[in-house]
Amino acid sequence: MATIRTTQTLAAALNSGLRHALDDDPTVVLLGEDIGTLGGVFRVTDGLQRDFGPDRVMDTPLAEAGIMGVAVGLAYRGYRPVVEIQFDGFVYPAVDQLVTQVARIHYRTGGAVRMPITVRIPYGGGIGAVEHHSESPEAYFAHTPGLRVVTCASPQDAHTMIRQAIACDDPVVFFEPKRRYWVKGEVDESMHDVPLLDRARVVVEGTDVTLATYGPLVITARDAALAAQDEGLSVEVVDLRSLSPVDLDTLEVSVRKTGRLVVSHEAQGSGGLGAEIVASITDRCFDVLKAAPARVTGFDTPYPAAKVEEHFLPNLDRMLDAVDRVMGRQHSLTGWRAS
Amino acid sequence: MATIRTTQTLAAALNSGLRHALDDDPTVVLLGEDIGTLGGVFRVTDGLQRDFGPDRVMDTPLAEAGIMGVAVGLAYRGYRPVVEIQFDGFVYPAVDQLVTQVARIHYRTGGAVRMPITVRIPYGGGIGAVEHHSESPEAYFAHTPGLRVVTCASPQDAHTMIRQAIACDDPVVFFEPKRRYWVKGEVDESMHDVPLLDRARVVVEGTDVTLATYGPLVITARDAALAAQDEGLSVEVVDLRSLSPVDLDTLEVSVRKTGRLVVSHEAQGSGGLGAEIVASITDRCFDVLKAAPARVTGFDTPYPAAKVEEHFLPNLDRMLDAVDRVMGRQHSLTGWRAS
Amino acid sequence: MLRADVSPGRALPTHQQAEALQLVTPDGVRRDDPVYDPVIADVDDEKLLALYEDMVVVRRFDTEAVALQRQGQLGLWPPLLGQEAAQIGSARALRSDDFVFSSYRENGVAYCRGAQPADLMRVWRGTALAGWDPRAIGMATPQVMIGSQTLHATGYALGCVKDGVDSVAVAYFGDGATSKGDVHEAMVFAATFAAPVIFFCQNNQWAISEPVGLQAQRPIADRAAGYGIPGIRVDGNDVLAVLAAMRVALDRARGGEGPTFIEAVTYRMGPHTTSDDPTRYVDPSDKVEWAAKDPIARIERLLTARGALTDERAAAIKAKADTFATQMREGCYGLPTPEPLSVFEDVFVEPTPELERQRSQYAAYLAMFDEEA
Amino acid sequence: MLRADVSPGRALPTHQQAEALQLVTPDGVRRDDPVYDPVIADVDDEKLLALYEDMVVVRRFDTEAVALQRQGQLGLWPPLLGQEAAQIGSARALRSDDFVFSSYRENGVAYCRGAQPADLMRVWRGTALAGWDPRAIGMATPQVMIGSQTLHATGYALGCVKDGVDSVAVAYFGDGATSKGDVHEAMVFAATFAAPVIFFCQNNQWAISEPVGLQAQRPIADRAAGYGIPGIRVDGNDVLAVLAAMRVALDRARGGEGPTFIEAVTYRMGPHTTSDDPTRYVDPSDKVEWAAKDPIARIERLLTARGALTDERAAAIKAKADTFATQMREGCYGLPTPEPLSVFEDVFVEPTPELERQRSQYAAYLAMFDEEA
Ligand SMILES: Cc1ncc(C[n+]2csc(CCOP(=O)(O)OP(=O)(O)O)c2C)c(N)n1
Ligand SMILES: Cc1ncc(C[n+]2csc(CCOP(=O)(O)OP(=O)(O)O)c2C)c(N)n1
Ligand SMILES: [Mg+2]
Ligand SMILES: [Mg+2]
Repeated sequence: MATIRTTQTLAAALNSGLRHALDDDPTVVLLGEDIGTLGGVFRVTDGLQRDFGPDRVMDTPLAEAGIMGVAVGLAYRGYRPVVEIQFDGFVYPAVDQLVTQVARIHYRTGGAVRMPITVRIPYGGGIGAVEHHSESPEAYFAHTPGLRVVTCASPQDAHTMIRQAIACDDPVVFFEPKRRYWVKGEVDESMHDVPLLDRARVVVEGTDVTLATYGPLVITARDAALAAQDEGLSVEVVDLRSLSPVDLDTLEVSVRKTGRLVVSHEAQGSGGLGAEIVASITDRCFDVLKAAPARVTGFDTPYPAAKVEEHFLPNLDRMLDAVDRVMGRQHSLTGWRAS
Repeated sequence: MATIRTTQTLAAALNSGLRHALDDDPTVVLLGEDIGTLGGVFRVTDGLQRDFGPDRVMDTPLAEAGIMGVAVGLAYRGYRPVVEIQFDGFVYPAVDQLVTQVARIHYRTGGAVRMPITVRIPYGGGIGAVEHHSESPEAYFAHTPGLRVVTCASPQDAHTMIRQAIACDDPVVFFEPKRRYWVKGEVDESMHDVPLLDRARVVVEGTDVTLATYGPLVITARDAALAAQDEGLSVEVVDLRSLSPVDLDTLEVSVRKTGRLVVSHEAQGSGGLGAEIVASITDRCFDVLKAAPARVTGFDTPYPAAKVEEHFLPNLDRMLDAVDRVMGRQHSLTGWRAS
Repeated sequence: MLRADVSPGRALPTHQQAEALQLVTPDGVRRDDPVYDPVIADVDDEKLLALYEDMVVVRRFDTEAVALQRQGQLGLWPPLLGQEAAQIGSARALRSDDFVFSSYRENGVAYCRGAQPADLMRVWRGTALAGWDPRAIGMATPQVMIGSQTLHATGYALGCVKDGVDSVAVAYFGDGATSKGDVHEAMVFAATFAAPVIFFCQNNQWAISEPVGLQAQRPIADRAAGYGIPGIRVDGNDVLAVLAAMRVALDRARGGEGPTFIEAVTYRMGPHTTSDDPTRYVDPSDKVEWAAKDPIARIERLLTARGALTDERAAAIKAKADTFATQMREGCYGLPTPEPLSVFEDVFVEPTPELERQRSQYAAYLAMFDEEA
Repeated sequence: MLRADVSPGRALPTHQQAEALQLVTPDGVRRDDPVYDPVIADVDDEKLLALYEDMVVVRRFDTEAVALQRQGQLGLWPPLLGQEAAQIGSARALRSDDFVFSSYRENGVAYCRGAQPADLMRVWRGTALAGWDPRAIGMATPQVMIGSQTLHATGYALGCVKDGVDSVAVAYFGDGATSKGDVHEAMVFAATFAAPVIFFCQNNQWAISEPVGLQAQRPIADRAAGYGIPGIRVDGNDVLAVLAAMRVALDRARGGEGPTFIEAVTYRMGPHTTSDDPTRYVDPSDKVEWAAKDPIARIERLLTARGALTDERAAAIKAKADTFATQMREGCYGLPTPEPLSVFEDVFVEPTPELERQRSQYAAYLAMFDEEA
């Protein structure tokens, strides 16, 4: 297949990825609330029910545990269900089926029954929404053995990774950075030379500090790296892509080069993915670490009201502040230490 | 009240604690499956329905989301519900109500409505049980802002802490180390001079390594400290008691003294509480750390079958091995590094 | 081929068109009902006018809120257009010591409970997660997680029994919510403990783009019987019928007879929220059909026929509605953006040391910008 | 005072004693039933003997398993004593291409599906999390999370429709499970999509110590109608009636008519599991009452009266049961303890690097002990 690039939004790249998946494999079936006629509240499934029919793109009753449990049964029967959870905050009713069933049936049955289920979750904040529409629950799933957890930051990755996730024989929780749905980029649909689903990627090379992040904050981190350059700092940005397992090898290579690590995510800090990454990298790179790794995350509060969400979410300045901190710079904005 | 000490099992100490709570405050009401006539599958609520009646010690329908949601309504009405989840693995159906409601209603209402709900969860493995009866889901709740998470390791703490948890105006997830239910100890029911619910406690003093753990593994850690003594190592054991918030101040004091940290828990390592503790302490104590903190945890697998659970669970030897590791000892059992 | 027919235009499958209690026809004719008439014998013209006024006010401010959203003053608004009778008829049956646990669309209910104009704006403008102090008006913060509040209402109702009072809890939810496990568990608990709770389902035929036929193959009220809970199906566009059904349910609850399930059959005349595009899924002829059953128009006809609704009175009502809408708009403009550091407040009753640290660090961080500037 | 009367001895509240389909009385008398008789017209004495044999075998090995647990050979066992007819009557109606999603107590069903003697021991001895390969015998790993499997069955049934086959999925669950949200959501999905799934509820009157009156105020089968699902209440101690009901349900499902709900009214004659102490909550007179309705005794009476159950035949059946029990015991003893490193297997289809690392580190750790020894 010739390498043809088209410009697509991240949402459109997911849509075209889902379309390929439905085309390529008759066992792929999409389930969710409002994904059919409406095409999803974000239009990610737009046109798919029209083209593949209501048997393959199914609007379901309003019941997330039900959707997830029905997906388990479909997988038992040999299907490859792709479940949409309408917003991050609505995954909780499905947590039981996800954690006690989807994640474990392969283990439970000694490998006899696979659960190739993909759970699509638009996630993250910054869109001025009401409660339960701006959350980042990835740490719950990254702590759950048996689930793969991934997210994407660009249209190309969105397209590639959703297809890889659906083709994967393990269950994959696929977080979609909803505030980046309208970001545009070139997308090559050939699936040639694509990185593996569980690999991180260095998106900006640098030598002073490693800034690891994922999903909606990758763009922010790139901007931060640019800004840091103006201050004479060389920041290496790593897009983790896979949140479980984390590609620690790629991260270790980077930190061995820079000696410094900043991890950033929107989710609340305590017990978040940043903790795992800091702990793992400290273990692997203790000998080369020049400073304690820093975390730039949502605060340990519930997601706040829209008018103050900017004060909850990590942003470019907070990232730069942390970079300054691990650099031991006096002029770091606050010079704060966690203690 | 005179300080009278009696010998009680940990389960009995919880029972007497619940009895005091019911006595002290008419708004305390217990809800759960089989907690009434049967007295709970572990007999922790034995005799309470008989003595306080079925209005205050309520057997409920078999529905964990229901129990949790009904508790929310009772709290709205001014009650102080104490919910029993029969086993760790059965908390998942209640996760939605716990995470999106119990944890957030105080924040959501700007402090107007309190949720003084205590969620009792017998947890942990080592009892040769079938699936879903041996889990340690504490990290999910420790990552959830608005919930306090605690556990106890001794009959005295069981008694004191359950009463403090019930008296606390915040929601508290109270993990009971089920394999230690039958451990006996002295219990003073006077509530004089008791440590705050959110404070850790040094249970063995030492100077070489800080070994932080909680719940069922505190006894194991004490034994490990004793064994280490024979090898000439002085291990300080910290019983965290509070898992959210973690008493980092107490831990920092210890690590500033020892310069080395091992954290141990039964829950799976990746994204577990150990990650948060390692990350936070690395941040606070980077200047004094002599080695990368080590974690001794359950592996990143679902909880395995009973006959092999000993190969999943941390034990004394694995703790000692980690102690040797952070001591840089050549004769550490494996000398392994995570990398 | 799976058998669920969920194509657009099947908004109200035939099997959903079972009989429903109706006391006022769409044409504004009062129908006699030997069972329910005694329940509303006290509702004279003046009282009916009051209900009518409520509906007019509510429709007026709902329209205003949509406009505010279109003007960028609100992030979102879930219109209740078409559901005025269901909300007013049910909410006006309550006592102040009853307690409401609602979903997001029940702004008409909130109005009846005493929410102030600005209170109705707060959540949708994004300045707070709650519009009012729940205990002050006897109504919880509207629930966004579909169905969750039905359990809260049930628990609250159990508390009323424990307290020995005859207050009642009401759970409002939609047709879509009936599919949720929580709603089922609430009905199980309520039935088992004979909780004084009313499950008030506004079947507005849609859950966003999904027709009710995707959630239920039988009239929703039919679910109740299997639990041993009486179910009443009522014309949700008939404010009098809703009031009557609600009074019957409240009497049962206060008398210790336990829960009642009410399905108010109505129609969501607007989009799901201001973010929604119903042209993608709603058959316009459905809307025409339902417009003919408008809840306000039929009472207007009835009151006019009876000579109770004079031009003067109509003008006074319109003025009251306009005033409320204006107050709401002004209240909206006047809502202060919260202080940045408010983010850290009220996570716990007392902040934890870690939260204090995060707060003070963030305060220092913000202060740096001030210094820089 | 809350109204739920859940005192011990109220195991079967009056309202639960609604009529149930019965074809063989406790005394062993065959009752005519114009509707259901045609469905089981083929069940001659020989076929009834086979069902009888199944029940005897199942009771025999169930008793053996309890003994094995008492002897410390099993960690736990959930006895099915008293529920033989419900399990055999339903499972023997199935085809091999149907698929069962059960709870933990359905060892009689597993036997019918073809689980081998040792297979029944694995989970309870703790050597594995599953007893068999689900696809090999058309039965999923028994579910410990109450109610979860009802959704799996529904999803599987949807898959059958998609595949254009007339296989049916059966969900087995208990009376306690009916309170769970998952069971409700399963019924909603099944009704909406007309899924060929059978909801087979063994109402054995108890959920551990909780009488069914805590879960349901009406016969459980009554729940079905509200979803538009036919519900059948059957004497769960009557193997013939259960078979008949199941066949009707299977025919509906295969014919594209969608789900059926069956409540098999039975009684848990033993403890919840071997860990349980039912003397704390069971009224002994209840057990006496139910012992008189024993599922095996009544068929024995019927067959003996008909002269079909000769001493010879009875002896052969007993021998078969003993053989199975012996094989089970031996199978139990013979189950190998898994390799320590098996803990790391099958988390994913291919292990992650992190799991490989953990595995090899733990292997090295274990090797150190070998070296030390
Ligand atoms: C648990 C959950 N899942 C999904 C959503 C997204 N959502 C918001 S409203 C809605 C439809 C609700 O329909 P219905 O219950 O009929 O109420 P209505 O909007 O018609 O008033 C959905 C799916 C949600 N808020 N909560
Ligand atoms: C979600 C969940 N909650 C609680 C339990 C603990 N538990 C195991 S069996 C049981 C009772 C089940 O009763 P029922 O559904 O009637 O089935 P039976 O045991 O009578 O066959 C309970 C509460 C569980 N296994 N799963
Ligand atoms: Mg609706
Ligand atoms: Mg039962």
